[in-house]
Amino acid sequence: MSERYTITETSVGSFLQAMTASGRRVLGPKLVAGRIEIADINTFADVVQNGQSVVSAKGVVFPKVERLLKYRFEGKNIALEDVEPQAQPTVLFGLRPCEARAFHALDVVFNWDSKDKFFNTRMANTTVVGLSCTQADESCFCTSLGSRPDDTQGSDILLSPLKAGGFVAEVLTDKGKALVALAKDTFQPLADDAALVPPATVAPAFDAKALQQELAAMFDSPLWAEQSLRCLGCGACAFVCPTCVCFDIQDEADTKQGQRLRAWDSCGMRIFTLHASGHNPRDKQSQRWRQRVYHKFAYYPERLGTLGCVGCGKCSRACPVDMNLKQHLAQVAEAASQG
Amino acid sequence: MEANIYKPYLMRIAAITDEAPSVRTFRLEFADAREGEAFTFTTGQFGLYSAFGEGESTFCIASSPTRKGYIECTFRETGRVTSSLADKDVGDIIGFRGPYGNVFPLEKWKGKNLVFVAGGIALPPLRSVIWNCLDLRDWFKDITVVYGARGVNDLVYKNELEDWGKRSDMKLVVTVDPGGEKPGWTGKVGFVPHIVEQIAPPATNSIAIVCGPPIMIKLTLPVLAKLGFGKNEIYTTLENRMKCGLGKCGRCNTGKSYVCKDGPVYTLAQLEHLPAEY
Amino acid sequence: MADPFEPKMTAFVCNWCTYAGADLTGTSRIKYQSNVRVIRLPCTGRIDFMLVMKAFSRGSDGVIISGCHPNDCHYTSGNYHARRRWMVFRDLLDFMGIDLRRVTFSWVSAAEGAKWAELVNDATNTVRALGPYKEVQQLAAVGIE
Amino acid sequence: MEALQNKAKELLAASAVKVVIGYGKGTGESRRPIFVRAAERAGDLVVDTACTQNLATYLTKAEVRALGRIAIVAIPSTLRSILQLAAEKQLREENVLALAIVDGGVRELATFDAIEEAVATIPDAIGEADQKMIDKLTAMSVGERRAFWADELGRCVKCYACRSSCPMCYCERCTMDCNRPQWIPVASHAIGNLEYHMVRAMHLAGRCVECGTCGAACPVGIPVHLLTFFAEQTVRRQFGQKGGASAKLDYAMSTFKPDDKETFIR
Repeated sequence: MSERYTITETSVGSFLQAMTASGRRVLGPKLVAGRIEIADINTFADVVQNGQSVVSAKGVVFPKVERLLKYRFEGKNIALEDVEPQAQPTVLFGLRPCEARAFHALDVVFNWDSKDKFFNTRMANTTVVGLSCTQADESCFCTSLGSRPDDTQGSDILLSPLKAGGFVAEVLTDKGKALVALAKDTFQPLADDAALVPPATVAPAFDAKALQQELAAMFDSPLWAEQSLRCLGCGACAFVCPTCVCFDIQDEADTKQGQRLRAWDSCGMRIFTLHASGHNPRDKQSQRWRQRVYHKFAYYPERLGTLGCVGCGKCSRACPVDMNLKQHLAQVAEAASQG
Repeated sequence: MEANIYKPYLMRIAAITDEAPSVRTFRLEFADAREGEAFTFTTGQFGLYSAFGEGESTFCIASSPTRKGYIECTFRETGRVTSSLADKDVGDIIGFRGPYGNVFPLEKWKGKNLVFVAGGIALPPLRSVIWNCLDLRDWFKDITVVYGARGVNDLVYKNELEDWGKRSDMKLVVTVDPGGEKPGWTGKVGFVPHIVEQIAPPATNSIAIVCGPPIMIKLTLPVLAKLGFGKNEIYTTLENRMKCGLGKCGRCNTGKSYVCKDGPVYTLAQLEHLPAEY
Repeated sequence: MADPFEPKMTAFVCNWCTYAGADLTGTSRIKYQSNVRVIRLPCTGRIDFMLVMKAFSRGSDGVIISGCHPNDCHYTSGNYHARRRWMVFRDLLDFMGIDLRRVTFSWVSAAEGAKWAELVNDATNTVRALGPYKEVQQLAAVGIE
Repeated sequence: MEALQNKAKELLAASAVKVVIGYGKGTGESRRPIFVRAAERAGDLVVDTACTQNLATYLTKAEVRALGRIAIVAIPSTLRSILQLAAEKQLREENVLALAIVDGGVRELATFDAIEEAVATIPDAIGEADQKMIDKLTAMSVGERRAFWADELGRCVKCYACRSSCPMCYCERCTMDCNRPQWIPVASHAIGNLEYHMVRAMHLAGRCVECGTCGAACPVGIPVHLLTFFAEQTVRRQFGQKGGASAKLDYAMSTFKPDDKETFIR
């Protein structure tokens, strides 16, 4: 059972200070040169309370480039050196609830079978303080996926703004409790008449459960080619996405030593599946676009029991040619309903 | 300390065999003998082989699990990693992660006739299972191997083909494409599907294992169907680009099936439920 | 006390003129600074512009690029193509914040052994005064977690 | 806008073209590329000041080419792209028709000569803000410039939106995707990003049509277009040649003049 408190905006400042003082790095949505980035939060004023960051916060647990292995060339021999991820205790503060939920979608991939210590170590060191959205935009579609702008899933603490100022703080996990314990007196008991600012209205555009069923019969639909005609095959959508987990592994070395790196990759790019022979199982952009949709909305739920999408809409906003995922999925659902 | 699932075994190249132009076989021994003792795999499985400094590449384990103490792999020099591997000498160290993937269900095949059909560089995955079956010879009834390549030079495992040809407990048919024969060639001349049709292995109580270039597979399957092989009796292996081999990196899937976890061994019946993303 | 800084200089030179010129420097017993590592390529036209960055990111403090004088290219026009390329790339390097004092271009013929010695000495002295090129060398470790 | 819609309708109805590539309504107030393939959909076409993306990128895409003869709604940079693509033998005159947006009206340009004439009358200055930024950068010390780009490129995730949206980045296999050798690191760490953007600028020098679409495409707001603009200006200043000015001009960086003048070779 979660614990609920109220916290004033001023107290949030003290709470942030307590986190920093405990050696934690505090990151959150912050306005930097006109863009919302996941950046260092020093004061409460730094936190942008609505609107999506361009790039998601996934880099905290799944960096865009990370080292998996080091080695040295010693004559004919190789000296392998295991690598431990350097994970600084981190609080993601004021994160959108959709992004908070995204960590689960990463977790199921990194741990469904073998366990990825790089992700796990970073995740164990990360505490998520979510912040309910009171505004949304045309690209948002969390409600189509069975979620809400004030969803608690994935947050260790969820803040929801009060009409009278300040927030309700719902402490959901042990990690959340540990964070609250840093500045226990900044939290007050929840008053009975505390009125919340209503969460953002996000009209559902389709139903993800139904969509999963519908996709089963739509693999050969001409819709994929139709929708992807304007797709440029870049990786902007995947790289800003909080759940996109596909990665590349690359060696970099000189004559003395080398390292094996993991880097973000994208299924939208042609070389993603290209064989050395020149053969490519997903040679056309339409096949790659279809893969992206199926991976998130059919294969994920079927294999891993969760959607590979949280409806944040970052992909749509980042796309240079305005591939709007919500619109496209609504179109798929509509095409399915028309048989 | 949690285990690093991306950390490879270090393997010493114990022997190198030139099989065909740009195709070679490495015999690999564990640099750390204790790791070698603890290592087991089952036929059909594959691994990721590293050329340190260049990266990893995926190929099957081409030796049989019944032969202990080493693994073998056969590869064609094609890309960045395989080119680097091709430059290695005996005694050099490479990396190996595995074994990964599913297996050929030999237990299920007990008491049956086995028909192996392979083309070109696709004999290695079948070589593992052929040797495995030969080492467990009394499990199975007739064993037939049909192997074809473009030309005589392109045949791999030439010495073993000779040995197999001499064995009385199996039937080996080797063929080369028309024009690929050389003076003194005593094998067949003709495309693999035609040869399979010609020798017409009995389909009753039989399993067919087919591995080869897509066009060969495409043309062989109807022949096998005509001979009476059912969709659950025909096996093949898929090979897609992989980075992790662990069901995480997201590129080897064909439809919902991850070749690295659910494959590489599939029956025709299974493949028919998957899109042709291979 | 730490040893005084000795720059690592990388020279990309063409096979036909500058390499022969540098050879002549040696056979003429002209002494010059030993900081330079010479990498021989067939022609200045073959010197990929990115080699400059490769040299820096792998520890060079200065780079020298040298080939045949105009009109003397063994392949007729490789050096003309190279010249055009450097005319653009040099400006771009500067625009992207690479210190051009660390990059020296020159034509050294097979007969100019003395010029090679002077060139290497000048370039090395300049870079020695500038100090190690840590700003770029260290980039190789930035951005990896 | 109506003139364009009518023109598109007429061309499609007469089967003079199979597709009109233009701008349509996008998310919110934005515009997006659309592909109109039937006369009755010509009304989807939009023309206004929000139509700033260079659509010429699509002229070399196999999926788009497969549709048949193309009419493309062209802003000035699109016209230049067509000429540059033609000069690089990537485009045949008979396969493309430009619908140039001029003073709210539409001009049909069916030949490269006609496009060349039209381009010659358009002032080719880059945007004021971009020029100011380039001037500001060139006025900085080299260390300040390094710091500027280290900061900007630090955000690069190598999504290649810049490359993918660029009409001149049409290579089947980009040098970034070649790995024998892996000349430029794949990972988006500091050196990988710096080298990637350096290579791209060099490969665009003398070919860049200065549309700025790469910079606009960057999801993290890196002004990558300043790099190609700068490289293009360098070529123009030194060799008097401009990308996208003509369908017949040789690529400045694949040729030379014996009397090319530089000041730095000893």
